[in-house]
Amino acid sequence: MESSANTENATASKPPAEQKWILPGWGLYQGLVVTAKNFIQSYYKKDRLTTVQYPEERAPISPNFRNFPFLVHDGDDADAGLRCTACSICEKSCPPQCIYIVLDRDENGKSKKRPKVFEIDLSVCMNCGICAEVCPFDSIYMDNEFELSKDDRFGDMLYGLDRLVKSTDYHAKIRPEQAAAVAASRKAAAEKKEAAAKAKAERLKKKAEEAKLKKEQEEKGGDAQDDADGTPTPPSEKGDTK
Amino acid sequence: MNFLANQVDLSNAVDAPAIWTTLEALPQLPNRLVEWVGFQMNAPAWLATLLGMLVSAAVVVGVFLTCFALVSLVERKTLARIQNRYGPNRVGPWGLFQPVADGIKMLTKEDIVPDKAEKLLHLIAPIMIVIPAVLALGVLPYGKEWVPVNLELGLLFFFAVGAMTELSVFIAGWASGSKFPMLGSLRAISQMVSYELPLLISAIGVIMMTGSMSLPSIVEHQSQYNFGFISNWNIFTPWGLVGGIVFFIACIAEANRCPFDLPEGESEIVAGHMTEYSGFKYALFFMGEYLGLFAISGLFITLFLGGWSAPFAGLEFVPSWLWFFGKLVCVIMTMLWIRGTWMRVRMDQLMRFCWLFLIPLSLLTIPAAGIWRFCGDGFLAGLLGWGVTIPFLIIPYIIITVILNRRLAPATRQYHFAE
Amino acid sequence: MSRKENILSKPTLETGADEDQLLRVSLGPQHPSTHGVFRMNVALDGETVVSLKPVFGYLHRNHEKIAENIPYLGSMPYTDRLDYLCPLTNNHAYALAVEKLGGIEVPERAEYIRIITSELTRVMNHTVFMGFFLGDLGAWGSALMYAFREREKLFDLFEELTGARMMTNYMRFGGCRNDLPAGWIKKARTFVDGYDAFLDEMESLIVGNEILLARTQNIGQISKERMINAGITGPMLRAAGVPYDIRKVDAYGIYDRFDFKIPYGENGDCYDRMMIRFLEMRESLKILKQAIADIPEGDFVNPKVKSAKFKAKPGEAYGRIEGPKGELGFHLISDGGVNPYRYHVRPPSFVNLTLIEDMCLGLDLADVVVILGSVDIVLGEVDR
Amino acid sequence: MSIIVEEIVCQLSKDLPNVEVMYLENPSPSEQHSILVESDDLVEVMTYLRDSSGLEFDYLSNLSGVDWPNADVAQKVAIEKSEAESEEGTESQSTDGFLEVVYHLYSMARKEGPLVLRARTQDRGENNSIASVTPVYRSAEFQEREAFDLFGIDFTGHPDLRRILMWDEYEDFPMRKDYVNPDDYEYEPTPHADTLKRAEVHYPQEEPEPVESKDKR
Amino acid sequence: MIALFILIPLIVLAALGAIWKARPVHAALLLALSLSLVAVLYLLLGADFLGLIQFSVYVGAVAVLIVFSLLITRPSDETKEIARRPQSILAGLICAVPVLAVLVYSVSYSIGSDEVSESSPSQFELAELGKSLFTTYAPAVMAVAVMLTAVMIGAALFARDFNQRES
Repeated sequence: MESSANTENATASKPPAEQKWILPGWGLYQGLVVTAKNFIQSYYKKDRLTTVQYPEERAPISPNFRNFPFLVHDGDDADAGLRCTACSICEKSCPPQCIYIVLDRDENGKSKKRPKVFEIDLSVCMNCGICAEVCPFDSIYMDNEFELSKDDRFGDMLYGLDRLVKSTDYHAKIRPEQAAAVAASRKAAAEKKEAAAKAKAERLKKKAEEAKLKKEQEEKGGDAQDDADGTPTPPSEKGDTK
Repeated sequence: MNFLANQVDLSNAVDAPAIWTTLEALPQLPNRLVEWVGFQMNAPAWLATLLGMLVSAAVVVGVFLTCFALVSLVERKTLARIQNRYGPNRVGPWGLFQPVADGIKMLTKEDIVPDKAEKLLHLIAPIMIVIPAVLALGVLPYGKEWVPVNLELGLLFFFAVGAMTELSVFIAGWASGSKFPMLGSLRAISQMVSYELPLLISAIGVIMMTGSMSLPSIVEHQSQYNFGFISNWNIFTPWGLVGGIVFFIACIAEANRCPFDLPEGESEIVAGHMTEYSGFKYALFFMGEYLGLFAISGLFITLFLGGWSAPFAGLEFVPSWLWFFGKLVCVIMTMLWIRGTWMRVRMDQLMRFCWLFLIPLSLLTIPAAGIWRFCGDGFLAGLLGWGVTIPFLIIPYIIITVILNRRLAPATRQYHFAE
Repeated sequence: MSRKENILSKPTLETGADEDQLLRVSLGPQHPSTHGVFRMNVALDGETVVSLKPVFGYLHRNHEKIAENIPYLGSMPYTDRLDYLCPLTNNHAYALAVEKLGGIEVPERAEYIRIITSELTRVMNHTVFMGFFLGDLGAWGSALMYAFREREKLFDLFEELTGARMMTNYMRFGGCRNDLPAGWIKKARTFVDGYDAFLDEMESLIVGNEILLARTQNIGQISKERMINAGITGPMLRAAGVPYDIRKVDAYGIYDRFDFKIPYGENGDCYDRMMIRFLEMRESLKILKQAIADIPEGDFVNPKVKSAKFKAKPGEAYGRIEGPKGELGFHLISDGGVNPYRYHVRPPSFVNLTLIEDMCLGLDLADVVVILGSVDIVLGEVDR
Repeated sequence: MSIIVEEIVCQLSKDLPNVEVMYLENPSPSEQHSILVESDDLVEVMTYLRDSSGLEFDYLSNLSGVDWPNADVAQKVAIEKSEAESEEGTESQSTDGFLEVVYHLYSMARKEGPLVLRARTQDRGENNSIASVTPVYRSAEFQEREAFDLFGIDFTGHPDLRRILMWDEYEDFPMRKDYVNPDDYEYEPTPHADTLKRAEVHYPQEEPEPVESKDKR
Repeated sequence: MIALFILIPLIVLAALGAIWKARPVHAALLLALSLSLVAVLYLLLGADFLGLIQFSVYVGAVAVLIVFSLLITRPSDETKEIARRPQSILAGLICAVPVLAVLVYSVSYSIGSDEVSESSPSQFELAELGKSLFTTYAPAVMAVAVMLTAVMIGAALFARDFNQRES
């Protein structure tokens, strides 16, 4: 049954050896020695007394600690700088389905790409962090604030936009590297977009000049008959890079 | 009425000048006050003795109720320190008001009586558990001048009163009417009845050596100092050592302390005979248990650890009652230490341990004490005494543990390792 | 008290007592020592157990139905709640099963992180088992508090790594959610180096104790063949003498790279089960030392796999690991959609309870509590 | 882990002539192919697998129930995946559904990998019975009771077939695909509107006062 | 002396209650009560040793064992009819009357002489009691010892075959 089972006695741990006679009360005595050691050392050794008197002393929270999610907004105005575009990917992928989003539409029904209502029911949320993972717009991150006890179980635990949105520098305060990484990636994306926009603008300007140049030649040659070959080149836009 | 009459006459104690003797006679202060007031108002004789009795009773009950409060706190704090945590420290400095808080909680909790219970017996049981403990406390000699009741047959009184606890545990368990208390009281009675035997037999040795049953004389006998400074406690004699260990184990069993706390084994039958009690009756059970613990460990100290006598001749100046309470603290701390470490014994192991191990061993201490007595006293005789009694006790011990209980001995196990 | 016993059927116990003499007691669901909401209807003749019917389902929340209505990643946080004493091994088992289903391979560093976290969880689970086991025996408190003191150190490590002390939700399909934070490996090494001293202390407190020997030896003894037939795995099986450890049998992940041994006993009673867990902790420490020593650099997750939008081709897979309590298996059937078609958990505690009645017949009420403690069940996993 | 399922299938059909055994391909990369066994000679196959010297599958690790409702209802994918349909056809043919039990057998003696067996009931209605393997493997006892409790598969020959997770008076089988969640569950005001409406329908008379704090939106 | 006149009716009442009470456990408890009151009576009369022995032996051992056996066998309440049947009352009387006669004779014999009342027992000496036990009353102690061992052996035999029959 057992392959190469070496039956050497378990040297790793020290169970009582074969027939070595042991004083009947020896195990009980060793137990007493252990508890006595713990009792005496708990007065002067740090790792033998591990209680932290919570409200007065506070144990340090590790930077990676995640609690309930919060929304991030750039700049200082919470309403304008809100990054969330109500795409509700997080609402679909949240396992206990505790996020509730209503898209904000202006009067003629066009979506204003921001949430009118964004609610998280903290009594249902199990702070698993999946919403922060799947959010494509870096708008939802996990907070590490845990003193949130309330008395009303239903109303108070339903966090609306007013209590969820926090500024980027709050995000930088609680998670420095993550905030820095996100800021860096957003800046890089912004620059890339600008560069693309500038490139597109130049291309447009260049095309506009060519068109102007061609028009002048036509007026100069307008009387000269060159329009036979001037099939109007449609301003073909090679794949503009969005 | 004579057994109440022979109060210790304390006339000579008052005129000793030094501070130590006044401190020594501190426990007698209330009696002195009452006598002085009685003398001033020249009250009749019978009123004076009645008042004297009441005052000494009040002193004993007062001291031991504060002890009960303190020990319930000390128990939680020492167990906490053994387990690397603080223990109650929120109510008052170092948690000193915690017993007060517990008391108030117990008083305000609603007192539920199950409808299947016998109402009257359900009420009587907790009271009947506290009475023997307080009676037993009245008999112990706490200091040179402090003996609440000096009975000629103090030890017999102690055991007679102790017998009432089994009856009250039965009433508590049976009157509650439901299943777990029934099981709990069954266990409690069989444990107490069988551990009463080693308790009594190992006390016989002490009675034989001192020649009388009165507790103050037992302590008197132990408080001489032979070869200059070693005190003559019974624990230092071979039969006293073995008898003392057996007595201590039986004390733990009588007081239902770990490792014999089967009656209220939490992990099995919730709280044994105390399951159907709440509110102040539950607190009474606790008071009865703790006072019983003080009484039985007080008796252990009186019989084997030399009551209020100082361990060495030089330390005579310390007031005698301080020695008694110091030893009481040591005994209770050992019990707490054991409670923090060991597991609970199963019911049949408890019975086998008592009947097949403790009782034969305690029966042996009686002839051993006899042999010790006839080896005479003096240094050489002491050595001879030790030389003879020790093998007389050890050989049967080996016979009992190794040969008789061979099949019960725990096997040492082999463990193999596979790739 | 004759016990008719053959390999397959349940033994029955005939005692002289007739029906109404028996004392019917139900231990649980609120009972100080049933490790959660687990109930046993026990019929007692005096103190000996005549019949014992386990009843569970008090914590049943139909985890498998939820899993079939959310995407694959959605049920990863729910696997933390299966056996809440060892969340990281549950995540590892689920990730392994999905990787088998989707044919995803895991980079080197992620495998090492998985080995380290799994073995740390095994050490945590066995330490807490010691605390609870002594609590059932009556020494309530001291061993438990020492176990919790060590568990706090492990909780701090997990909080730093995964963001939560218990509800880690750390594994992803193809690796882990985030890399090891700076300095984490050093902290793990100091923890592992200091752990042998703690184990020696716990052993001198527990192993030689005569009362413990008297109360656990030859209690709840079951033969090797009956355990295999009843599907019992983990320390209980190895205590009976079968050196079957899925880390060696399936050699999943990179366990074949580490040299460690499988301790197994001879008698299969409560004492052996406890001792096997002690020896397993020492073996796990050996693995941890080797894994921490040579963990490579590299990416911590398979970059090509997007866990959130994972979709598996139609098919079926059964992945299993050696959890601290036994074989923890996930049986997944996918029909190509985003949600799994069928998601079934094979929990070790649920199957290990099959022989609970056979072990307890003819013994005392106090032994029933000790045997249940030695089986080491967690109700989150039994009831799912 | 290298057991070849085809070999075992032909060995089975050779040694147990009257047994009807079919090999099922498993397209997923895990290559855990399975053997479909008729329900009434399931016990015979299992005892053979357990006792024959060459195979020694002495450990039934996992037993999971699966619900395959009527094919025309749930037909999104053209070919029903791991089940050889009576006729290969891309367009969905309405085959009536069945309840299936998947067994994972391991050999502890030879440390061999999972051998997957499947057994199916006639249909999901009355005759949904499969022979119970508890007489062969004791580990199936609780898992079969769970399959009965959650899927309604009736295991004939099980020592005491009762519900194991749900309470005994519960009638329905929650894990079936066509199971409708009863809305008498305890009212828990989650933010989603539809649960709100269903709760109001369920509690028409009682004025759910915590609700209107959200109605003002 | 007043205390005596309160105690004696109490003892008689408790004893009658023990006989007449239907429920066995109540009867046992009342028996224990009456025995402890007798012990208090001895103490009041100054016979310390006897009082304490009476208390510890009867209340501590006999009553507890009666109650213990009641707890184990858990008898139902049908014992009431047996007690009421005429022939059981007749049997009871047949035993009680001669004992009553002996008691009355011994009490009347000592009422006349008064040396019992004023001779308060001398200072009690435990040592003399011990010596007298093994010198003057040695045969009585031997007889009691033999009887006790016989009882123990009987109990052991009875318990042993009870176990055999059950297993």
